[in-house]
Amino acid sequence: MQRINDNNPLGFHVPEPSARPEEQPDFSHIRLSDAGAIARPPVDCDPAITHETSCDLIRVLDDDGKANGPWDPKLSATHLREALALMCLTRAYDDRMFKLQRQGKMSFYVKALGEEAVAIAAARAMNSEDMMFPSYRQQGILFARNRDMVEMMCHCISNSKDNLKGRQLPIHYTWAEGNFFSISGNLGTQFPQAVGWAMAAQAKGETAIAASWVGDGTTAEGDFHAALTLANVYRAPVILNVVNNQWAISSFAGIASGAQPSFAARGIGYGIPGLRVDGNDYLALFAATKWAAERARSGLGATLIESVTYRGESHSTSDDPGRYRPKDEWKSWPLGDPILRLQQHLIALGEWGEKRQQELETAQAEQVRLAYKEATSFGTLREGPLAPTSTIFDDLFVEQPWHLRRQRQDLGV
Amino acid sequence: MQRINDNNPLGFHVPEPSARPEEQPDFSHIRLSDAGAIARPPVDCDPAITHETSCDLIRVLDDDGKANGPWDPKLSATHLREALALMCLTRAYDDRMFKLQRQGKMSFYVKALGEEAVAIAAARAMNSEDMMFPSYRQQGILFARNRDMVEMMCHCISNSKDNLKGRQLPIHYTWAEGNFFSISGNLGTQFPQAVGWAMAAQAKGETAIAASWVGDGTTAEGDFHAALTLANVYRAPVILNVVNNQWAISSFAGIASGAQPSFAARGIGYGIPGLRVDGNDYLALFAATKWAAERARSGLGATLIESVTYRGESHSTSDDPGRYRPKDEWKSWPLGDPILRLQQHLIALGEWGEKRQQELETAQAEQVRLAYKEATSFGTLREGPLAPTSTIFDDLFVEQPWHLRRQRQDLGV
Amino acid sequence: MAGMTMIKAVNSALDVALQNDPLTCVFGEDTGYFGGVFGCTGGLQEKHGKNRVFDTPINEAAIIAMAIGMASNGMRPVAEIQFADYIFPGLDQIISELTRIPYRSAGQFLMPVTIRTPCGGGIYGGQTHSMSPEAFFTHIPGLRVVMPSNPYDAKGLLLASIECDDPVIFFEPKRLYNGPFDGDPDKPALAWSGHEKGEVPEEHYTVPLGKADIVRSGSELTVLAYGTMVHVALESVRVAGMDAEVIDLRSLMPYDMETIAASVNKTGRCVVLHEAPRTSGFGAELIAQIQEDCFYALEAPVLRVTGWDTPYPHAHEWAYFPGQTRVIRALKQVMEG
Amino acid sequence: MAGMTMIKAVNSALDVALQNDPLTCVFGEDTGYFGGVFGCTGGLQEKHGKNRVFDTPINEAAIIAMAIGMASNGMRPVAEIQFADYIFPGLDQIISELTRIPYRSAGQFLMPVTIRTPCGGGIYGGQTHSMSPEAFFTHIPGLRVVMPSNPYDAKGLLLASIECDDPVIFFEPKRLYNGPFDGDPDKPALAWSGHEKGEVPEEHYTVPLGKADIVRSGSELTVLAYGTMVHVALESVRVAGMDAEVIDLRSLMPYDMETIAASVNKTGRCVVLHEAPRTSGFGAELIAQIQEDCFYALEAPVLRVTGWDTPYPHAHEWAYFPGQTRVIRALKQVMEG
Ligand SMILES: Cc1ncc(C[n+]2csc(CCOP(=O)(O)OP(=O)(O)O)c2C)c(N)n1
Ligand SMILES: Cc1ncc(C[n+]2csc(CCOP(=O)(O)OP(=O)(O)O)c2C)c(N)n1
Ligand SMILES: [Mg+2]
Ligand SMILES: [Mg+2]
Repeated sequence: MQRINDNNPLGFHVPEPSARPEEQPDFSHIRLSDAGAIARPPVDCDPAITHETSCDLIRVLDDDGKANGPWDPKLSATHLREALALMCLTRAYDDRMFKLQRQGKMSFYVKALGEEAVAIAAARAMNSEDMMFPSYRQQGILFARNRDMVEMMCHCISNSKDNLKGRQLPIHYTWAEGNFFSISGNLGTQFPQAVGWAMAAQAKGETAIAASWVGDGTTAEGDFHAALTLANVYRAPVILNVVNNQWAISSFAGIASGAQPSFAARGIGYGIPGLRVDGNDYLALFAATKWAAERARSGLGATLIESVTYRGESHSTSDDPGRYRPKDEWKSWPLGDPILRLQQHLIALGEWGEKRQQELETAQAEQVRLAYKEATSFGTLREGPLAPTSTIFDDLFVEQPWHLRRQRQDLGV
Repeated sequence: MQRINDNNPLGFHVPEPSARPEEQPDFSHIRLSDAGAIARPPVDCDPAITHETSCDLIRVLDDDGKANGPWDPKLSATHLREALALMCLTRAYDDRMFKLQRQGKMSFYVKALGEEAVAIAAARAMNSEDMMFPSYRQQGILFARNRDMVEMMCHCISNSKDNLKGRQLPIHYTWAEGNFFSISGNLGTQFPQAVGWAMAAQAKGETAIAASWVGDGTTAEGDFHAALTLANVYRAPVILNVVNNQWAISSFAGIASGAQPSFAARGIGYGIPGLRVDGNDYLALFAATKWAAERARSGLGATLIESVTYRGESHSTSDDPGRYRPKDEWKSWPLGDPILRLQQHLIALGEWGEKRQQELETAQAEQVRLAYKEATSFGTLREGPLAPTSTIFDDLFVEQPWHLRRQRQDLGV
Repeated sequence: MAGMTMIKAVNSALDVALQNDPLTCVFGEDTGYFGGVFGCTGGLQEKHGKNRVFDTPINEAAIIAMAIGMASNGMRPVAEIQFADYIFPGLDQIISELTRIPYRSAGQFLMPVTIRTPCGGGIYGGQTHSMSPEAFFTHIPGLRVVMPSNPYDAKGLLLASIECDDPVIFFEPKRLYNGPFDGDPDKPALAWSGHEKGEVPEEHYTVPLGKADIVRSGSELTVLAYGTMVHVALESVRVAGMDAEVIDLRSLMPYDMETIAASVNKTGRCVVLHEAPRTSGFGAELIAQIQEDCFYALEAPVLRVTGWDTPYPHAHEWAYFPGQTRVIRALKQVMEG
Repeated sequence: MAGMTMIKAVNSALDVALQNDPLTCVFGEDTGYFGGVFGCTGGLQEKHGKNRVFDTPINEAAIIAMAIGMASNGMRPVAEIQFADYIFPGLDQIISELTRIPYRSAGQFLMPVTIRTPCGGGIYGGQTHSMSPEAFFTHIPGLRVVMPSNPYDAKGLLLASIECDDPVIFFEPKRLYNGPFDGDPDKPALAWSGHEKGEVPEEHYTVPLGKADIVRSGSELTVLAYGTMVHVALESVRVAGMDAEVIDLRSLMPYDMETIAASVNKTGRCVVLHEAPRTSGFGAELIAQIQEDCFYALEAPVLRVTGWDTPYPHAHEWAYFPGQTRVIRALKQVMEG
């Protein structure tokens, strides 16, 4: 038997990213399409015909910030300005929270930098009674649904007003009132749950639909397959989103995608149409979600949407991306920055300008600062007050059983 | 909120088979192709071009028993007669064992009736050093690899010569010497294991490849996705087989396939070419496996092969199919019986006849009868002798630890 | 009242639940048209419609995730896992999700999900149709673990489980489906007809969760058992002619420590039985708590009679099963201790 | 000898294993180029090549299945699960396959697989980065369960695990990666440098599996601990000024009952510590066996000090962690008993 030998690596194949630290960023493998180039099939199309929409890239905004083609959702300037504001707010919030984490104010934080459009576009293309099963990088949904920022922060700093009683890591929001499910720290688990929720809506004869999000890396989990299988078999009204931000902590997307760079293309084999979308193009994202929502509401079942974007920041506050990818890789990202692209579009429409942008940023920075100030008035993780210690024994059972009562007494709370 | 109500079932969708007991069998949904109609792509093709091979049906034998088209493997008459004999032997063995189970001679049995070609063709199209990770319905591989029938029976009746020491349910064979992995009672688990085996072969610079089999129902398990993901990412030399025999116990294939009737088509989304094959056509199956094996050995990675066939018998000795499908459904199966079809082909070639068939069947019945007689001479489940009772504590750890020693002593063995 | 097997009792509970609550639904592998491989859901699809009783793809994680999603949308799903041996692909959804969602959402999403699954050996099912994995589940915070030993309790406990807003895993000892089993495989199979606990009301009733049942009072020693082992315990006690108190735990988590402690404090001796492997089996938990709460009453070590720390071997099933011989030996030993 | 953190010690063990056996390979999520989220595999890919140290897709079932497949083809894989909390999607491959294959194949296929995974709390990781799920694994027949408490043992036990032909799950208490932790979060973090067990040979050596380590001799009572709790035990005993024998179990399955029984028979009193939830935790098994084997020597009930039967709450981490206050209380209580 031949033994393993570094000099003779034989057939073993492990995909490698196009660039590692100190190397030149290289995105030549990203298959681009011209804005407006991809046809928009009818929502009741046979999933089998979605090869183009799932392997090429649905884009509306071109390099000059003009909207093009059949996927242009033709949104009003007011709508677009609101969208821009929400994306900017996400970024302003993330920036401050990330810094605060670095200052030790909270234990953990995750930014959506560079992929803000994904959450905002989906949330705005859906209805408020639609149920969201997000991963940890769709905080934008909360802004789009007008969640109180102070409450969000109270959760992140685990203080006495944290609606999760300090039980969850920061950014693992739950907001039932806003139809925003409990974010899990376990990757992918929410994907098939969203299908179950959608099936229940169907069974109850309601009209709401569900949506869920996983990352490129998470598509490898078994729950991804569970979701696609259930959604296909029961024709569930659900939108299944893959946010392909090129990285899963230190692994590039190829460690999940292998020889098939499109995650949207996975859908077709399950009888689910796939849409592969420029994830930094608000208009394209909005249009794709609308298409999928219409399909779902018409009883035609699920859609798999892949948003092709780039994770501009580290995975979380716990890692240093300079150790596994070129430091300035984001700068070479061919799809740009979703905020700049929407700005450019609004400017091209004559509906936005430098000054308004600066005013917006200033106002939002102040909003975030004030919110944080208010949030800290209810306590912080390190200094308290937290939720009463006795609450750690609550919410496990509808009535506290003897063993938890004993344990609570043992702790003396 | 609207409540569930039988009279108002709204959008809830559960797939239903085309016929239930007392109804007329109906296979109009099975997409057939003419024998010879499907092109044979080069083995180094881009998986993306395998839509036709994965959604239509690769067939070689036509209704007259003639071989047609580019997938004809052009096998010698000797080869074909051997293949026929192996399929017949599988059936003869199954028949007798099933009856013996009914007589209480063993606890459980599973037939491959109607799908004998699947295992025999694959085994003969691969090399003897290639590793097999079968499910419980590929006993044919053992015959194709010349496993001693008495040993197989000794396992099924759990006697003193059972090479698994009575630890496994009947038909859960292991035969390391014959490169036949340990069959699991847990569905799908072996699929990603086969990929791991193939990766190790790669890593060691060996030339052997692996193959694994799951049923249509089992494609729903997470391990199916695990296997396709691994095989794609590491470009592993493995053949992944789905035996679509239309039923998973009482659930028809639609409970796994939903809107996409082809399981082979799942592969494309993973960058793995798909071949959908007439599972009752030995020639087509052989050719498909050869194609996949050549691809694997050339370092091009995995192939997903779906064999479209029909489970002619109950799921196992534990169920009565008359309770969930038309009793005579098999008779309407459009792809016929794999044994009859190969016979017809040989007869058309002038290489076989009624008499030879009868001689074969008589000889094989006798072979099976004698083998069973010999097997029982080493004991039976009910009457013994079994493996020594103390062996139940063996093979868990390389050395028996104190707790198992104590337990063995406690049992007094 | 009607004579019911445990299969029929489970079926009747599901029927009542489907009848009483339009938000209840029942699903699993082969549970729809076919009515389940053991027949527990037989006839329910025909009666309640295929929107409420249906088949699922073969993916235990998907089954449980679907139940979670439905529960988060106000439904009360009852999922079947075909054999307890096959629950592990779904375990992450149970550990990380089902039991955590009420906690991590601080009560915003409750999880009134019931997972039914047949467990235990004694039917020559081999290592993949015989497991008793209950101990794993008793170590999961926020999960109720229930195992009936007879048709009457099965129906009452199942209805209580379905109606409870906490997630419940409900183990059905398959060896008891058609009749009680005292551990002697050579005797002709017994039937539930004629058995007191085989008389089951047709209508709705519940048996409380968290409450054990003293199935035989006694003063010499306490025998703790659940599921199939309850019957083995009763018969062993009878054969040994001992004045033992036999307690059927019924709920394993939360377990009824009050009843257990009262009995052990009275008898001073205790034997714990289960079919599952010994090490870190549920017996360990019971013993750890008993020796803590009843230490000064104990006159001998608490003994366990259990399955071995091996998979359930097919041919040697009866060498694995903790039958009367081993139980009686332990009863005697604990009396000598 | 070199000063090593536990991260470095693990890294050194893997390095030696890769060096000595061309059939060993190392993989997991982020374990290749990046060297793992805790750095345990840092530098190994560069040194041994990406065919032997590589990244996997994010699918824990796939990781373990791949290891099984490789082992069945003669290799000796070492798989990393990024956090023990994430092992459950792969549990079916461990329970139904990894540990059963040698048994069900009657030794035709051995499974020399090592699964490494960081466990435990104390780093504000919240409920999904803090679990101590070892008890589940001790209930799986045919699996070795190992948890070191210091760099020296970590390297020696890991090499022993990799070289052992049995499947091993190797838990690394992440709170100990960079230094010992005595349970007091308010003290400045300690480092391994200067600690006796932070001195680790660069070369190959093993620490035997299945053998506990008496880390402090004493006569008054026995404290059983493993992982992080060993350090909490030592400090609590010091603070309480007790003559306790502290035993670091190191191997949880098979555990070293000989050493445990000898100690408890000598002291007559015992406290068992673990971070994992109490009910059906591994402490229950230890206590059940101790009361059976040492009943007549025991002068007080064996007590457990453990995590609560809840998920690990993020903000109230220190109310959950079984720290010195609770340990000392139990030590005193067991002395009074
Ligand atoms: C089941 C599980 N396995 C592993 C992890 C650890 N982990 C957290 S995030 C992450 C990477 C996820 O990458 P991706 O899905 O691409 O999402 P992104 O972070 O890029 O948004 C990993 C491996 C986890 N949280 N859950
Ligand atoms: C993990 C798991 N879940 C459920 C089962 C029970 N079971 C055994 S065979 C079977 C049906 C399998 O159908 P299919 O995959 O189509 O294979 P076939 O029997 O038709 O060859 C089921 C549900 C199992 N063995 N393992
Ligand atoms: Mg990503
Ligand atoms: Mg089938």
